[in-house]
Amino acid sequence: MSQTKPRVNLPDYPAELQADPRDLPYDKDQLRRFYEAMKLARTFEEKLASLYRQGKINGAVYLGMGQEATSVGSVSVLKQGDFFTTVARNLSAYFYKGVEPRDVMARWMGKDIPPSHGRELGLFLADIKNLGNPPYHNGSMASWIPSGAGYALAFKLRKQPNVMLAFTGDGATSPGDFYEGLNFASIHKLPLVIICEVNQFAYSTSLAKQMPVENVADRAPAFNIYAETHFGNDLFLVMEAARRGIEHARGGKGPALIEFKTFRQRGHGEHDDMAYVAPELREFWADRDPIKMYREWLLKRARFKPEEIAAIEDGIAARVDSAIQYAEAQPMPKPESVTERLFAPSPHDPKPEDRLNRYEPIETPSIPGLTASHDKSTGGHF
Amino acid sequence: MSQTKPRVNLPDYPAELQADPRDLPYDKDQLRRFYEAMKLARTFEEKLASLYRQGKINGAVYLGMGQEATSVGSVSVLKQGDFFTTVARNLSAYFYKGVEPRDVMARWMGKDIPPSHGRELGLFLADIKNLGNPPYHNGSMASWIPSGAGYALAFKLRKQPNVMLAFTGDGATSPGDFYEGLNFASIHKLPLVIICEVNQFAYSTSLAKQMPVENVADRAPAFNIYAETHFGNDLFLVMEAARRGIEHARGGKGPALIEFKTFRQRGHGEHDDMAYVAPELREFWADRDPIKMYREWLLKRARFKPEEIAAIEDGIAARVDSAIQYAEAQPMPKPESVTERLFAPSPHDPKPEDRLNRYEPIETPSIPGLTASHDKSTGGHF
Amino acid sequence: MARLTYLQAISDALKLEMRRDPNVFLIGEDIAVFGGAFKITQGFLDEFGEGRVIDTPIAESGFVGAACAAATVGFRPVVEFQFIDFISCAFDQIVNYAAKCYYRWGIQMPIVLRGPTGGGVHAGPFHSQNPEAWFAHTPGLKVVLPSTARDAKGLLTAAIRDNNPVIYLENKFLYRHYREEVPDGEHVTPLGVAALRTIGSDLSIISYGATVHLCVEVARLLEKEGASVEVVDLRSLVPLDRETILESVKKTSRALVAHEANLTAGFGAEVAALIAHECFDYLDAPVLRVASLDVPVPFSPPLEMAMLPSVDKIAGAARRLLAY
Amino acid sequence: MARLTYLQAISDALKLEMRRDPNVFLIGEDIAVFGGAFKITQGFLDEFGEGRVIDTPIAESGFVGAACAAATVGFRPVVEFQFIDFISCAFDQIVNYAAKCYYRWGIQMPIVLRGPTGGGVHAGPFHSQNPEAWFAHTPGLKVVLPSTARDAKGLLTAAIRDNNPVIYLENKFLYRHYREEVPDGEHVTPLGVAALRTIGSDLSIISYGATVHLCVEVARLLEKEGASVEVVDLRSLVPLDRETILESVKKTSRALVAHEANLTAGFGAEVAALIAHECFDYLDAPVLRVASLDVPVPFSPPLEMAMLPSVDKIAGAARRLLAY
Ligand SMILES: Cc1ncc(C[n+]2csc(CCOP(=O)(O)OP(=O)(O)O)c2C)c(N)n1
Ligand SMILES: Cc1ncc(C[n+]2csc(CCOP(=O)(O)OP(=O)(O)O)c2C)c(N)n1
Ligand SMILES: [Mg+2]
Ligand SMILES: [Mg+2]
Repeated sequence: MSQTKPRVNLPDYPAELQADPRDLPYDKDQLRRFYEAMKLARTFEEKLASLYRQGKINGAVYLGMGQEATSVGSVSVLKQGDFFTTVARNLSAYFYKGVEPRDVMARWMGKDIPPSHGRELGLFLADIKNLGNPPYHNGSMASWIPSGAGYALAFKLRKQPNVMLAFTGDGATSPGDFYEGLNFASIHKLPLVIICEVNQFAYSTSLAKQMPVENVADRAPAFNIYAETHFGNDLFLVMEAARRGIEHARGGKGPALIEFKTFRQRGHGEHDDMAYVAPELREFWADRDPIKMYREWLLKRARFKPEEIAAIEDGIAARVDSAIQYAEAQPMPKPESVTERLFAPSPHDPKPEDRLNRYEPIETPSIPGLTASHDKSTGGHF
Repeated sequence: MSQTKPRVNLPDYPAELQADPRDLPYDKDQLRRFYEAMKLARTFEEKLASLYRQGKINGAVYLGMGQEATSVGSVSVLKQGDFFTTVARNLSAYFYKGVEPRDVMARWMGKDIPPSHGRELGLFLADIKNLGNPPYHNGSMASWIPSGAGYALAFKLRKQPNVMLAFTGDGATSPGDFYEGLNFASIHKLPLVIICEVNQFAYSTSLAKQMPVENVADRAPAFNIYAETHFGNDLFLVMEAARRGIEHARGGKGPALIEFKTFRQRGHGEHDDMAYVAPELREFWADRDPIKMYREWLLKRARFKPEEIAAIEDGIAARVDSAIQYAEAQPMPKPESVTERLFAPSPHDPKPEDRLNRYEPIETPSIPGLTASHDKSTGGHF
Repeated sequence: MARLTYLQAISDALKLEMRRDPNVFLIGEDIAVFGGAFKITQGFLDEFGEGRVIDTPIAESGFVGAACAAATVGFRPVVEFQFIDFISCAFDQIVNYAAKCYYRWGIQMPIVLRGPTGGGVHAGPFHSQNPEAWFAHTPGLKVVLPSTARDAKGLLTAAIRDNNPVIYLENKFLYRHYREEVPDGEHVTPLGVAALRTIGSDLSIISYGATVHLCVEVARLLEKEGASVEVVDLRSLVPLDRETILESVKKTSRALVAHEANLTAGFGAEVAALIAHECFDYLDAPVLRVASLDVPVPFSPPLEMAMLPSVDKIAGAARRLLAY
Repeated sequence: MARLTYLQAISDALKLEMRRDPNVFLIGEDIAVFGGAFKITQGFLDEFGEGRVIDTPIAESGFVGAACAAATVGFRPVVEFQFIDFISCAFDQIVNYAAKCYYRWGIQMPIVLRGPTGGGVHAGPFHSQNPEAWFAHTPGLKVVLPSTARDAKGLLTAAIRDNNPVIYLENKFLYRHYREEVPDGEHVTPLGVAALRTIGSDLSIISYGATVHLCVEVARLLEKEGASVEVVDLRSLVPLDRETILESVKKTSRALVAHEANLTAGFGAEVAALIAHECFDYLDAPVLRVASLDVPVPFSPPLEMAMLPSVDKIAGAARRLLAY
């Protein structure tokens, strides 16, 4: 039997804020950077929600509040040249990577901003060159697991020492694409790391209706894949586990699946009042809010002063406000541009002279309708 | 952890022909019936192969030689009202269930025989009423696992004490449909039994290139599904294991996956010379041919006389010959019939009088194009 | 009669058919506890129980395959796609299993595959598509697209009672934006009979689904300009009411085809080809088509509105035809 | 020049492009060890190694998704479907990922999705389909269907070098039944330029893929009857060479469209609609279409041949047009 048993680790937080800063290789700036990314996302999303309610954002709005630690923790341990893809709840990962809030806001407003120029929702961003965030298919759940395997395959074929990290929700572990992608990645021992954010629901659907096992990691042995399961709202725990998964994959040992138990604090989208979520569940997780916990840790264990934190938070609030102002001032895409950029130019696109020798006769037409017994072609009837 | 560990049992046959007839609840007629179904399929397929080579069968021909024990053993333990579906290599199951060789032959010849009347290949048969063989999708691999779950769901919704048994190859455990179907069946604890015939190849693709685990059953825990793995060329072993799986499912405990290691003695289709199969592998399995083994057992342990066996075999040869004669004499479908039976008649199919009141004006047309801020419909913008 | 939204009319049809026939069950994502992403099945779980309102994991191919199978043994499942865009994930089960089952075996498969289509609500490329042409091109599937609340109810009732797989395509903009009097109780609209939304003698506009509303608006505009326009609402593409199309065009001698799906190889091409063939001797002008531009549906409103058909675009084409 | 079968021409193009560009790799079922179900890639494993000729488990959606991704980072994958019928299993990845990637992000995805289409070899409903209309209706995909060995090579070469997803549809009857002189070495046929297979002045027959052969045969038959027929072979549906179609029909004033895919909402409808629109003032007869009947492809030869287009059916329609 070639199975690895998933490691499970679900401490009862926040009984103790565990990591000792002296054990950590991070200086104060770095600790601040983590906080900024998480808090910026939180603040940004709170604002986005209220803009949505004011009718200033079109379509639907999906937020990642409550899942900031999994996002930031995971991408923070990536190295130069590694790739990652997000789903709907990883805005803080983008912010950690340096994406500008004002650009995200402009995208949500449908403004004429690269790379999508108004063609995509604000939550979808692909930018390989600047961000290591390759285009993948955001529409259908789990469709990014095959693409994730493809990016990992590209690394392997090129002998690049990089990994492909793909965020995934619990619901997205149900579609067939999830398994097809994992299977392919495992057979070829590709450097694919799945960060599975089990936030208790897929839209309104509880875990029990999604899967007959307790943990997503329970499925990893079926693909001979390295797996761990952890509490996902502790930034340092996330970083440790993600790092192990990433180094496993980077070491050529095949894919890893790191499962984090966390919670979606808002509805599926802002139209959803999440009436189906039991109040106790909300409370349980509110007590374990990743930003609240990290903030407490900064104050209690890492000797941040309240004024320091307050200053960071004021800065963030100002940044979000100015992001909105900036975004509102950006132009909408020009209607005429709608038909542009459907096909990439190609070396053999037809030129006028190609139309000169269009006469190419067929000497002996080939007419089907033979039965097997009449077919004398080489190689059999097929 | 809610996993059941697969049981594995791979004795080194044919060191000993193990089952003791005195332990078995079968009389001589029944033992003969097993042999007849297996040998009939073998003889039929040998003939079919030679007809194919003579150009008398159109299209492609896929044979089940070497897998007769899994087929017959599994369906033989089904009960009244149970359903089963086959793939390409289960002709002996049909014969065991009483399908007439002459009708199968006529189907292979494209004759005007129900239920397909020439529309389908000879290996595909659906006949719920007479056979418990419901229609499923034979084209795409594993597409029958979701449909299998659907039949099992139908039993459960109707509180019928029946099971749905689905044969599946090893290759067919790769597509996403396999997992989507298993997941659904397990969540709802449906009476679905998968009989997985691991015949060492999917077309030319070896097991190592299909899956990163050793056994298909290693995947069952990912779906909290009961599983066993066995040598599949011993009829009695197959029956025992299939029976356990069936009774597990029938008992409301959810799906079962029974894996049988066996061997495809011919190419994927008769066009395939299986050059990719190592001679040692062929020999290993030739020694363990299920019909040869069962025949020896009948002679050595169940006191069948050589003459009895010879008589059965002569009868089978005659039956196959007459099947061919019968089939050849059947008419081909009429070309005009090709457009018939596309849609089933329905209660509200349009009648002439329906066309009398076609004027149904729209009083207040509804014109899209609002942005969220202008949309005053109830229930939000969506 | 009650004034119902298009969405309420769909709920109403589902509820009545579930009460009438115990073999009808619903299956899809978030339809039970949540009542569906658009709340079409709100309250159904309470009334019908979880054996008949089945929440599924995200596995379109899996639950479509399962429902199709159940349909061959006497059930009449109605499958909801949360957005019709995800029907692509179940494509194989639909085009290869559902579409071909009766033809292959003579075993009927009464199943309805329904979900929200269409743009105009700024939902971006993966929540706005119009897939009808794929299915109309696949023999063995019926394809239905209601444009009114009355039809939404009547056609869904007929679809559920139909003995074949029916792709029933709703329009998500109409859900809460269109409201009209809908007959109480049983109301059946047969599949394969087009409706006339306006009657006219100068030009036929053939359309279906939400685009019919644009066409009716165009008919009103042009009426003020002195032209008499007939709007034919196909209601179903398969079966297609050829007679009504051809009768109308033979009367008016001018035809315009309009739909929201992308232009190229859209179902409008089929209608235009049909007219060009069957009405050749009657036509006083070429058959024109107005449809979405051939790009994915973009998110940003100015782009999306430029991409979709509009009253202006349809009116423009109609005026060109009338002046031809 | 060497005399190659259609199949050998495909092999040749693949091999030359793999030698020319290390970023080209092949992926699919049974293509490496076995050389492909139809033996198109026989010997490739030896020459190029298993990093460039990748056997996969049966998981179309999985390996298409993976190949698409690799294409956005500089690879040029060529995916083989064992039979094109299984493209339905990868439908979502194709229509939602591949087709929309460049439009959404401006990141190009040079991938070729190829496989055997078509009937006439009695392979039954799941090994005979013609899916081009689905993809031609999906903006962002190019759709190519070679009818000759020369084109099979030239178009595949262009497809591999194209910076967009290309659906390249081969015809399995032609694989070993059609043979002609094919240029050695580099041979590129641009995507979007139709070929004239015969030149004529009385009737235009517009076709593509294997059906072109039937049309050429019809042109010869009718020539004996005194009619001059021009056969236009589209070679690609997207991009579509509208000019060649319209030029031809404007010259002949009569048009017939023929293809093997099912009639309703097939690509022939698009061509007919285009002609009806753009050539209205030139047409002396209605535009007719000949295509497969609207049923799945049946197995039994008399049924299959009744279902498929044939020389007789096309000639009959042509004669009706000429007599109009
Ligand atoms: C194939 C498919 N079906 C349905 C949907 C609609 N949908 C979007 S998100 C979602 C739930 C996803 O749940 P999960 O993966 O747990 O992510 P979460 O939203 O909890 O972060 C659903 C059903 C989809 N995007 N794709
Ligand atoms: C989705 C899909 N892809 C490809 C095929 C072509 N195909 C038919 S049978 C087969 C191999 C099946 O292998 P396995 O499941 O092991 O069954 P076996 O032939 O060994 O009995 C393949 C690849 C198919 N039928 N469906
Ligand atoms: Mg979730
Ligand atoms: Mg096998």
